[in-house]
Amino acid sequence: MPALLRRFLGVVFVLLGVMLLIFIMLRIIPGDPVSVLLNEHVNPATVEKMTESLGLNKPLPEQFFSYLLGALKGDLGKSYYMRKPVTALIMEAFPYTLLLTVLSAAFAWAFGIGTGIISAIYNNRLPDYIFRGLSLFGISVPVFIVALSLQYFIYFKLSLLPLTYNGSLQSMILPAIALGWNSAGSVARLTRSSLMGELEAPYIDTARAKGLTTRQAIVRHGLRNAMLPVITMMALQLSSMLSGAVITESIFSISGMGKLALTAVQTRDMPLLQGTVLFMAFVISMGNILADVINTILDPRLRV
Amino acid sequence: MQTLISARNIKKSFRIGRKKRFLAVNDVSLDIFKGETLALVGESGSGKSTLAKLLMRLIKADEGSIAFEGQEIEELSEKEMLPFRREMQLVFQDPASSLDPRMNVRDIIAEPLETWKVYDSREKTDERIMELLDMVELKEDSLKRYPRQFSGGQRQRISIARAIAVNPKLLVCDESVSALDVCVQAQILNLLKKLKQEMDLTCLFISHDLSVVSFIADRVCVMKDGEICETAPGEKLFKSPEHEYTRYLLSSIPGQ
Amino acid sequence: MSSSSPSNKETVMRKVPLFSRMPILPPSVTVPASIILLIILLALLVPIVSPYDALRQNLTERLSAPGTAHILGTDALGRDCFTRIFYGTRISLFVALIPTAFAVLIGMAAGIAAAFFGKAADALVTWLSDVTLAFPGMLLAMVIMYSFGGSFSSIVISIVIMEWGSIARIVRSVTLSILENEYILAARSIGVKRFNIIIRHIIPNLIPTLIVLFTLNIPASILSESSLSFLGIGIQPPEVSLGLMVNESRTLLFNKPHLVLGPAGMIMLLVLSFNFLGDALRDRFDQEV
Amino acid sequence: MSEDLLLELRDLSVSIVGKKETLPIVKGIDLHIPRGSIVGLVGESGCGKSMTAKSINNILPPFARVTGGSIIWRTEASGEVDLALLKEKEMRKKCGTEIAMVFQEPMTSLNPLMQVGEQIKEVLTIHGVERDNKKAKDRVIEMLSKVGIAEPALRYNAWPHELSGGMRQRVMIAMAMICQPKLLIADEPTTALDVTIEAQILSLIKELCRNNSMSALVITHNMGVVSTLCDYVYVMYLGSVVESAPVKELFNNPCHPYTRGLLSSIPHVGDNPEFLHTIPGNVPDMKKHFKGCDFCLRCSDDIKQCFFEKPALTETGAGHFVRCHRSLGA
Repeated sequence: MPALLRRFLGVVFVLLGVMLLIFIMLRIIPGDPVSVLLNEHVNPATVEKMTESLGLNKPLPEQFFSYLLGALKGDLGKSYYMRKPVTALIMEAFPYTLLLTVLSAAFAWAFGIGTGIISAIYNNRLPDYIFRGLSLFGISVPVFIVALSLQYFIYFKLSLLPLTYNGSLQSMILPAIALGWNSAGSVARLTRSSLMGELEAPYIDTARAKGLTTRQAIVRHGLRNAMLPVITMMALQLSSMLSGAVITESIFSISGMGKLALTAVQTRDMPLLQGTVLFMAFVISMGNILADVINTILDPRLRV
Repeated sequence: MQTLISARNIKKSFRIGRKKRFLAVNDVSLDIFKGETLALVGESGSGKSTLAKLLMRLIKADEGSIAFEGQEIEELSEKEMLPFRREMQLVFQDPASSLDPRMNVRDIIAEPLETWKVYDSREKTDERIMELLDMVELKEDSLKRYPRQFSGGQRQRISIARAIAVNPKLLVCDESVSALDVCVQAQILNLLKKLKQEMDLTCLFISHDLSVVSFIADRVCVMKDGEICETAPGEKLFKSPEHEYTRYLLSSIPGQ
Repeated sequence: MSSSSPSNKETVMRKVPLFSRMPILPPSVTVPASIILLIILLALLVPIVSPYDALRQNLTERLSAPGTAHILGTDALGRDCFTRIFYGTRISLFVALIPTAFAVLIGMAAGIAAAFFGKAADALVTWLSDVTLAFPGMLLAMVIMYSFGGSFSSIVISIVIMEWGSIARIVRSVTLSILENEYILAARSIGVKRFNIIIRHIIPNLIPTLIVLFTLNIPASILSESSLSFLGIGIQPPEVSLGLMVNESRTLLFNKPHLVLGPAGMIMLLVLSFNFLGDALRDRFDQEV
Repeated sequence: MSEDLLLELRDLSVSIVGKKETLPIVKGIDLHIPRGSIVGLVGESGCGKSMTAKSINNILPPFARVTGGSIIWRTEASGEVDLALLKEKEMRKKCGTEIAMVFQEPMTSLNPLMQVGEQIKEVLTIHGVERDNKKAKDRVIEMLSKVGIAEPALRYNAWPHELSGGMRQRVMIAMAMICQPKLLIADEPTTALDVTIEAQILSLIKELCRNNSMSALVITHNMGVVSTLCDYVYVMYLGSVVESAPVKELFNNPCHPYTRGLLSSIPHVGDNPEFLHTIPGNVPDMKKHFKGCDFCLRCSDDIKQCFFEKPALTETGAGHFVRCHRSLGA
């Protein structure tokens, strides 16, 4: 599979680029990181000692390579604020985000593909207009508005589900729907347009001339071809989902990666922020490779 | 007979996949004489289209030399190649994609004239465009209209008008009538023949259709898998073909 | 541009017929377009016309219900909601339109360079866009907020960095399909210089895609800005933005829902109409080809 | 006479049904396909020949519909049936088993994500002709060899993009023939192929028709294909039949000015006239409605009557019909 090997190398380069970008951006801040941390009225001597101990006085390239080597060994440095290794903090928080993302992805993709197929089959009839309106509405509502309205109606008015996450799976349903709402909309829209495109493909005429009804032709032939672009899009959606996770976690108080990153910004904790962002970028890149693998399996034309 | 273009030992291969290289043109030598219509005929994948693009230096050959009116053009840089571009013009196969959909007919035909600043004033350029429209039998009112408002045959006429706008020495037709219906094809073939005589052009005609070639070509080169297997004047080739592949091609024409 | 003679430059510039014959537009385009224009008009006029100042606090009239005095009532600090919504819309639109324009311009340049100028440019642009796309948008914005603080410019920069990547990728693939057309080979065989091919053939054929991209990326920017402001790391008080208004009245969600409904409704209306407009324009242009 | 007719189109019309207006594409066609004979339907692009073919097994695009006339299908099994009235379910039962079709673009007519053999086997399983998987596979492999594909067992598992254009067209023919249909509709079967492959595919179709006493309707714009393959031919122009005759008769004695113009504007290897005869002007737009004969504007020997009165299809010889006022000696 040389094609996949090349793709993997490409991802390694991208991750290097990501690391470089964060590293530079976090170090060109106007003030000196340490003095900001220990706030202004501390005497310069302690600031000097602190910078020394954190190795921030070494030239930038040297800092970068020591950080790179550390990252490869899984050590993302120590959080200034929480005095604990960043990797440990991430390992604590990641399972929650993973659960949230998996649940919201399941909801989004099942709902999205389902409505997409139905609105493609009943093209330009009632179900099509309803679902097209719904999916357009889906991609037009920000995650935090969906979350707040779910809380207002489901919790406050109907009190069916808990307000925030309390460890139980049941309390993860609302956050999952809130986070999955946007991607459900975009998956539905792409599934519909991709399937409509496939319906005009000549091999559908061949299937009907063979004796398949239009519906059979769609399911047995059109669907698989239409799913190829949808799978690629699902992988690309991983990054927007993790963005949404930051908001969903802060509204439903789920102590996941998003909340961790948010506290890192609020407490000006550079290594923690750097670690969480790098880890999330790594997860997204793995998602992209997974999509490529699935596409290569599904589409024989990609097998070199 | 003066030679317009002489090509010697042209080789060209394309890379497909990781290691495999596809030899499109394999050691071809060819002369095109002034004033004649030479046809390159062969099936898809025989390299006839690639050879034409090589002769026009739109793609560079791996090996071999090409001389235009005695001057070597194979090694020239893009800049040095420009004056020769003016002498060689191309008419394409697909009427739908050979005209820019965002430009009206006037701008399409004017592009070569304005690129080479043939006329210094817009009025003279418009005059020439009217003349060209007349030569390709198109009505004056088509100037302001866009390509999608024309039929396949009319679009080929616009393509031809653009190609002959700067009085080239060589007109290359790459399957220019293959996408057209029989009646329209006949009109365009007649037009090409008429223009060639009026403007004393040399024409390189690429096609897979032997009957079209037998009508329009003085000399015919039959190509197979990147090599020329037979070159002969039209009547001789169709009456008594020597190469076995040419005979096989002729016998396959339906309805002979 | 090389020092080409005036006549050539003049002909090149005039030769690009952008909207020379834009036919009458179907309702699916005019309806959302007029909603957007109406909102923009109100956003400009209401803060001037309205008797109340969007920022001045007036604690005596804290949390008064919607009524004749205050059409949509007042918020926790006694500020008139109706005025604030349109004042906030102005900021939100400003913060959405500017970065989208930059993102489309950068994306276009990068996309054309990647498709037109050979393997090296292609690899560089693809790498750069992959790097920016590997970040979840929100986290990238956080890194920028961390460095530059929550000012206008930092939001604009983070939205541009978030969006240019996908635009560049789309422009690259559309440009590649344009380059496959024979009229590009025709231009080359006529002897048109590379730069002129971009100006005369590639950009005019890219315009429909660019318009659709611009229209569809504005709602994405509005969503990003409002999410950032909602998290408190976007527009900082005392400034006003729709996302910030939702955040400020979030604690009163259950007893004063209308405080949240106002800004949230405006965000949705804006995003919905831009998405609707984008879809309609795309169908319109597909029809035309 | 009509007993031994397998298929009879009676005044068939197909039009594109838009929201506001309907555009007639096929304007009342009468066409007869006797058992075991190969009938040609020839005309330039846009004359409605493909729509006529696709209305028979109802694979018209969604915006087009049969708006008049009937498609009479006669078989021993189901007697006389009007296919135009059949519901989707009954129609599909007949497709693949009684009526089969081969398309123009072998590149895109096969599902790229499914192996070639599987796509052929699907015809057997869908119609329940062969339930057992193993036997079905053997029948497919046998059919692949019958259409001239080397190493059929190996090719069974090939993906469409691995095969050449000619090979793929053979697969399409195998798919069509697997259930021994009564009628094979071939829509421009060799237009996208090279001339040497075209010759092989044409002889394959002819041989299959003769061996299985199967009828065929061949849609083409190439008169050479008509003369090689067909017994009887219909010439179409702007949605209606202008002339129909046995192939020999049509080539030797074309009566309609359009047919004559069509035949004489085809270049032939060997004789090279100074200029080709051409029909002036080009095909008018479908939307244009002619009071008189559709061809009157481009006809060289037209008379006053041609502009005001639509000529009817009249018989001028054994099975030779012409739609032209001049042919009646007017």
